[in-house]
Amino acid sequence: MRIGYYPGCSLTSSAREYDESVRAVCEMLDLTLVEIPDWNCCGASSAHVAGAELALGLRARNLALAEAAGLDEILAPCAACFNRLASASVELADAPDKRQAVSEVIGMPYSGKVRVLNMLAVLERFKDQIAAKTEQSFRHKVACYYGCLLVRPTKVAQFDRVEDPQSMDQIMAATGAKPVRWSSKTECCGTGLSTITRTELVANLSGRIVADAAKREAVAIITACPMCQTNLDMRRPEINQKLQQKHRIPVLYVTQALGLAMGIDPQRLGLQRHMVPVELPEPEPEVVTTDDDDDED
Amino acid sequence: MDVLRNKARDLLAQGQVQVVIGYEAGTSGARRPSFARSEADAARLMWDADCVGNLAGYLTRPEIKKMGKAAIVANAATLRALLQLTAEHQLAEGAVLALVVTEEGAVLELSNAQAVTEQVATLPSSLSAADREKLERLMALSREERRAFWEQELQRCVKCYACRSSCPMCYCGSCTMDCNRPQWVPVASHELGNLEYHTVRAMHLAGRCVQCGECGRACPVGIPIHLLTCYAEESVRRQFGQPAGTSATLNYALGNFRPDDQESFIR
Amino acid sequence: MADDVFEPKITAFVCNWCTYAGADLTGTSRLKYQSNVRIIRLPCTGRVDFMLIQKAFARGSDGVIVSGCHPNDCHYTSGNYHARRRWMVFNDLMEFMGLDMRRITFSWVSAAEGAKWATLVNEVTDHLRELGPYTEYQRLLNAGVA
Amino acid sequence: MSRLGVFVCHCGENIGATVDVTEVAERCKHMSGVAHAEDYKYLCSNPGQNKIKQAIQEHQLDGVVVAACSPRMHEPTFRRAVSDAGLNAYMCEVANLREHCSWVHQKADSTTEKAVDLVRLQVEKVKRNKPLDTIQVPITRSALVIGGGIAGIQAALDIADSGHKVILVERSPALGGHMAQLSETFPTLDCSQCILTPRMVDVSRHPNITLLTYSEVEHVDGFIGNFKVAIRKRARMIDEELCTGCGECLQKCPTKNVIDSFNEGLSMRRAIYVPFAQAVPNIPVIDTEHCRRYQKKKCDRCAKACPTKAIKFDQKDEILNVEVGAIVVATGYQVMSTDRFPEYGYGTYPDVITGLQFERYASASGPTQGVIKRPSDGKEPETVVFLACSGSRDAAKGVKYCSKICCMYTAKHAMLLKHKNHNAKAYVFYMDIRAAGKNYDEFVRRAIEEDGVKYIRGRVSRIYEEDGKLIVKGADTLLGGEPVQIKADMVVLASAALPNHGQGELAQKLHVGTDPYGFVAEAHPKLRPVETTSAGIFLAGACQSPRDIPETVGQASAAAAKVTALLSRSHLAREPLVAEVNRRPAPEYSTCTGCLLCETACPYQAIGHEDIKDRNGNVLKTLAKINPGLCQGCGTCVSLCRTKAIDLHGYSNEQVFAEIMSL
Amino acid sequence: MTSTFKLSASALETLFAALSTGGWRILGPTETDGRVEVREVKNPSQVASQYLQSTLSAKEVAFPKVERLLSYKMTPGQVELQDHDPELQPTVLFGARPCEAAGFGVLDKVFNWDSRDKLFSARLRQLTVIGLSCTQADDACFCTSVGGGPGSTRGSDLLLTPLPKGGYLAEVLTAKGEALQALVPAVFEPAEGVDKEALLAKVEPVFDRAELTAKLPGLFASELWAEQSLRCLGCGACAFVCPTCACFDIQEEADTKQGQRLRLWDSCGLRQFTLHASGHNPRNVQAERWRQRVYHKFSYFPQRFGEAMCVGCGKCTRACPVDMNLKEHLTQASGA
Repeated sequence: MRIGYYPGCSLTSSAREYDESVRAVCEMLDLTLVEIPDWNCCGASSAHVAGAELALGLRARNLALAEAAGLDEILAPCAACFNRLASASVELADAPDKRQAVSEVIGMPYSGKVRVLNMLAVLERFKDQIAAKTEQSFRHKVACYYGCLLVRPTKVAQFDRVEDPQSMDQIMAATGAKPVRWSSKTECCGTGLSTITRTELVANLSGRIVADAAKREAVAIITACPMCQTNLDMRRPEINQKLQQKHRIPVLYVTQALGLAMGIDPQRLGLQRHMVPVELPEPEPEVVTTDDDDDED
Repeated sequence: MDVLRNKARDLLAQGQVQVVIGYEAGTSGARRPSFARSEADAARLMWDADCVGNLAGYLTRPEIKKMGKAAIVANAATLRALLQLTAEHQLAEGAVLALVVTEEGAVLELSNAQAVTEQVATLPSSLSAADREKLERLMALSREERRAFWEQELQRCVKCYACRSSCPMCYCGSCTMDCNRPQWVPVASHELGNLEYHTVRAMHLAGRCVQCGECGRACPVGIPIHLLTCYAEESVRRQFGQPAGTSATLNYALGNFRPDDQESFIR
Repeated sequence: MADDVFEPKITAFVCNWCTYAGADLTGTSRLKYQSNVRIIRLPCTGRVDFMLIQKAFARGSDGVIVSGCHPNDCHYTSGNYHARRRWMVFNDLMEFMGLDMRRITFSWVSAAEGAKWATLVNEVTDHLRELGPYTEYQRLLNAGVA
Repeated sequence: MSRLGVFVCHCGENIGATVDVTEVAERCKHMSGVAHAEDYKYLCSNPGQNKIKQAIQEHQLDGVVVAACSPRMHEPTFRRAVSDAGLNAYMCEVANLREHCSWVHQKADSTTEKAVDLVRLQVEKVKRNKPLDTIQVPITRSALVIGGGIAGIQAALDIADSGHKVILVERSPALGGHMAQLSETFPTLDCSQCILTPRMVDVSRHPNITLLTYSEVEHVDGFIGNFKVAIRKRARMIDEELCTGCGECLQKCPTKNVIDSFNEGLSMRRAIYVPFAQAVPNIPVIDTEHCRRYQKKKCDRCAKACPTKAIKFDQKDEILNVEVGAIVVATGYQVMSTDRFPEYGYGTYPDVITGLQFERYASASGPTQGVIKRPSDGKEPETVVFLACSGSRDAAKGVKYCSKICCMYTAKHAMLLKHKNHNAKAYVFYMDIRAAGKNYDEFVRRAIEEDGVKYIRGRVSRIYEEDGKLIVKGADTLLGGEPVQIKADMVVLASAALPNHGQGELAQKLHVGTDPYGFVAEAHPKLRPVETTSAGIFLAGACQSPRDIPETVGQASAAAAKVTALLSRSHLAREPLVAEVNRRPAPEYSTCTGCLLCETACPYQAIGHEDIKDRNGNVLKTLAKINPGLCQGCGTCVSLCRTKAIDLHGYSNEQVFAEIMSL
Repeated sequence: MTSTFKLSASALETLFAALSTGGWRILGPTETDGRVEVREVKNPSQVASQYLQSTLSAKEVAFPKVERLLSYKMTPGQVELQDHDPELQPTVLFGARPCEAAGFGVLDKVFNWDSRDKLFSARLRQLTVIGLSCTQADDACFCTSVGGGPGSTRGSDLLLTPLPKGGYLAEVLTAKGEALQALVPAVFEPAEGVDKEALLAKVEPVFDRAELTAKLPGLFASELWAEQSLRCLGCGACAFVCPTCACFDIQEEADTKQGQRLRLWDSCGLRQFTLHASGHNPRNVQAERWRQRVYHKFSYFPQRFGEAMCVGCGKCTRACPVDMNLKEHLTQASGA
């Protein structure tokens, strides 16, 4: 199985551990990642504010490069890159005139057929292999955190349910984990405001998420977006200071959790790069359930 | 030939039938309908490969009916017409004795619809290979070419109604063409009158035509007019699957329906 | 009629219970459509004899619309089913005789589909304006008369 | 036919605005056969109709064309006016200048030209009209009511009281419908069971009513006055004559885990059950899907316990074929279930319930004997949030309409909560309060002012569960759009009222139309709300659109009045627009060839055949024969006939041909 | 008046050329996929050869199958009538068999019997017939029994008789014939001592027309006609191919705005021909209709004009779907 791979700038810098875990897990699932040759920035943070034509050109070029390399599907692990590329793919899918205009700008043809998938959409296809390859079962209570861009806006994401997504829960369940029922699956973590301007807002918003996860006795928060991971993990001191609590619940990428469950060495999964140290308790014991006998008269 | 003549003579002598409708020799080798009622008439009856005309049309003529019970020398087309006429309540069950001359020269007597149905089941398809090939060639043309072909052919029609009179299924005493209140189809044989007449006749034969080609043979100006009715019948068979002339209890394709009839042109 | 722009003449055979009522609804909702069509009311599409379509063209119509209840909605339970079978054979036969089937539009329009009727008429009118007058058929009207 | 009158209506401005009516009238004067033409402002008004009548006398007219609105609207009016003036009603035709011309085209010469064409079309048609007399069709003087809720009960009682036989068919094992599930009813708070049970008993005891519960309409044939209906009486596995309703069998049934739909899934019932205590008829039903005996396990505990041996395990469904003259559709509604609300937890939070479920809790015969409890832990809820407009007025849910009754029952629920538990806190999130009935708004004010229900104007965006509480996140748009968050113990969704399940199939069986939402379509929204487009089939209650009990009962009586009017006559005068086989002098007798291919085409089996015999009895010719009583005038046979032997009065070949030729 | 000449084979070229330049329309028998039809021709090469006869007769030139008599427009209050004069072009009918040429004479007697038929006469006046004698016949031909013959000059303005070695024996018979000769005098070479009879086909007379006419009144009630017409389908083929059938039907094609009155061929063989509005049909049985065809041609017409309304061409026999052979039936009748 072969798929286009668009790491994006965060996976080559502040979220290297996400990239490492993605490559490790994909290797285990024998899914070859073909990095798009000469890919360029998806314009996530500022391009779409600066100019529509610039933003569309940046994104279209990546799609055109993928198409030139014969890739009709691209994996974009980072939620922001996924949102940007997917919206371009949807926007150009049935707009021949737009395609014509943008291909002049980027100097390359683009037929409009490339589809963009986020990390969960790809992993969802391997649930059986994940279950099969799980060596030590990952039987922990985990809080699956989706963030905002993986499932919204529906026209672009075209993935899972908007209010109460289940895809990550099912992927984690394949490893034996027990996703908890909690209410902050798609609540905002504070995103763009985080590192630079309004850190106290992030402490408040991310704090709520961490508190909710802790209250449900989750052992770890699982996420598939570098932005969310950064806020929940790196801003933990501000969060604990705001909540007057000592929350030590680690924040793992879904690929890191799968890697651990499949017995990949934590070093290769980049766990050492986390701010909140990743110390997981022993997995919970097996509970044998017997089907209830109906009383025969 | 003699087996047939003896059979006809015996049937007439025993009074089983009052007339034997068959073929006799005509001008310069043609075969024409013959109505044997006496031993002398029976001697004129003939049977060979040229006897292709469909005699079933005569069974619905008042003059023939008045004669009493009839026997008819039947080729494949005549047998199918018998079944279709029975299905349309024009022939009562057992009103006609069909005489079929086999390759070996024996004469089969089919006295009821069931026997005729079994015989028809053994026959090849009603549409002759030549006609099927002509239809396919016409369908292969473009629409404009087909329009030109039919315009050029129908232009020559003089509306002598030989096609209608020779068709066994055109037994209607008063045809739509004869209706003048309202004057559905112009009587004149100008191009519009011809186009509308032949369209109406083809539609009236859809699901009823036994594809015997009699109308094509009857046309004095040589228009292949049988292709229209044969095509209409083919269209019904392809879309609704009820071939005419194969059963005495057929239900008329355009008189029935299935809720899931498939089409692709209704918006 | 503006003399330079070709205004197609369209005849419509509609069933009283669905499409006629649908056209009424188009009226009550004040939707606008082009005025080339002349509606002839019949109780059911089952009542539409193919000779009516033939006569409409003989009267110089450039296009004919035949419309009635959706299958399974017929007020008389099966009129439209019979009509559909006839149209299937008539359509096929006309194709075989090389007549221009783009000028006949068969459709189902229910009593609640006022908007669909307006769009249908506008689309057919524009399409016929594009196709131009049905000279191929109108040429026959007095051909073959000495 | 030479003296025609053409009357062109202005219809106020509706036609006059875009069609030059005086020009149309002028042009009609010159049409061949037209003796008199005039235009008038309102032809359908009395003075307008009198103008027509005078003109008929004055000019000895023998044909009239009225160019006005759609014939579907005023054809009967104008035909009656024409017949009052002594001219046969069917010598009058209507040209549709309003819906098909003035309203849909701009003001232009082409529009006026089209109007003239439309009038000429009818002028040519009316020249070929023949005087026709109405056909008298015998009526079966009994009625069928489908649906045993309050609508069906009221309609059945009214029809039965007028002396006609009624067959009442109810799908569930007992009468009552949704009303039986209600606790108290607004605006008077009188207990629903107390006012409903007497009516149900009246039905069971009424000599003219045959009550068929646990039965469904299988197939409907025929037409107004002569419906043939096949009803499937499903097997109860209990002999209704022998059963005394003692209930012994109910205790013995070992299967106790069947979800009780009467209690909206809040409790369990046994495999043999009676929907509710006061059920009419009080005869249990064995639910073969859950009863063990039908799941390959031997069990006959209920049979053993039955004192009168009424239980018959091998009872079979019965098909009853009945003939009725009229049908009333009273199939009621259903409420949108909580799993249609992703933003409120997709129905996975047990404490988020529907209005009907709250009714069951509040009802003394309910699972908790009237004590409001939380489904999750059974505790009495301290804080309850009610959400009005859940699913209604919401295009995303496909329900753009307002369900009309939720504002009232939400106020009632809040009031009942406060009555049962004074220190409970009740919040209502609402958009607009629609309490327009008699004493309705006062009822809501009472809930707010006397019972202290807190009304918050705003929508709830999300509900999620936290520490056993339901966090209700909303906004208060009156107080500057402040976000509001309430920790609630229970949330009641006043969810949208939808057409009852199975309504689509029933509508198709009856050939009645439905609107885009699936509610049964009335003949005319303003003028004929209790009739459908299929003559002889009437409507009552929420099957047409959501409505409260007072309106439903009113409409049920209205439908009953329509039925009684129909059944009051022994014969029904039917439109003479039927088909007929032509006759010709001997020896032809008719152009019909007797091929009888039309026989199978008639949807009403109205076509048979007759033999023409000579004096000594031998058959000269067999002709098709049409029974005018059965023929509905669809015309399918007319266009099928090859020799044009069959013609349809009102749409004859000559008439339609003339219309085409006038284009 | 008749003078005989010889034309070489190539003479036709010059004749046709002269005619076209002279503005004449030339009609002649052409052969298209096995069918011989009278169509417009420009040069002799288009004219069919080795054919017996055309299926439809050439009467179409003078009596078309559909002809507009008049048309009218109706505006409110008054009618505007347009009479129709056929724009006529002088026409030469080349290659008409002697029987067909004779047909025009018969038609002329009917159409101009008491009132002159304006349209028919106008068409006939501008027609010049170049006959072509028959060198072959089949057993449907019986022209010799009705006063005609393979070389009969009746009805032709110029009669050509094909010579064995090519070229034609030409007999100039009428003023129109002379007018043709005047067009191309050079090609008319003197002909010496050519035995025309020897060149013609042999058609044995089978009955005597005068005897038959005398006998027919006695046979009116005979069973013979019923017997002969058992197989007759009652179509109009025989009448429409017949050069001497002159019956026509008038049809009005009109609506509320305008209309036209058409004259079109009709046939006594069709049931509709004598159907009364009341539904009564004086000739309701096919036998009566067949008898009418025979009696009109061989009894009523001869009593009035002294000759048969038939030229014995045999086209009806060849066109009949069920082979109603007129020669055979008449022979049978004359022997009854």
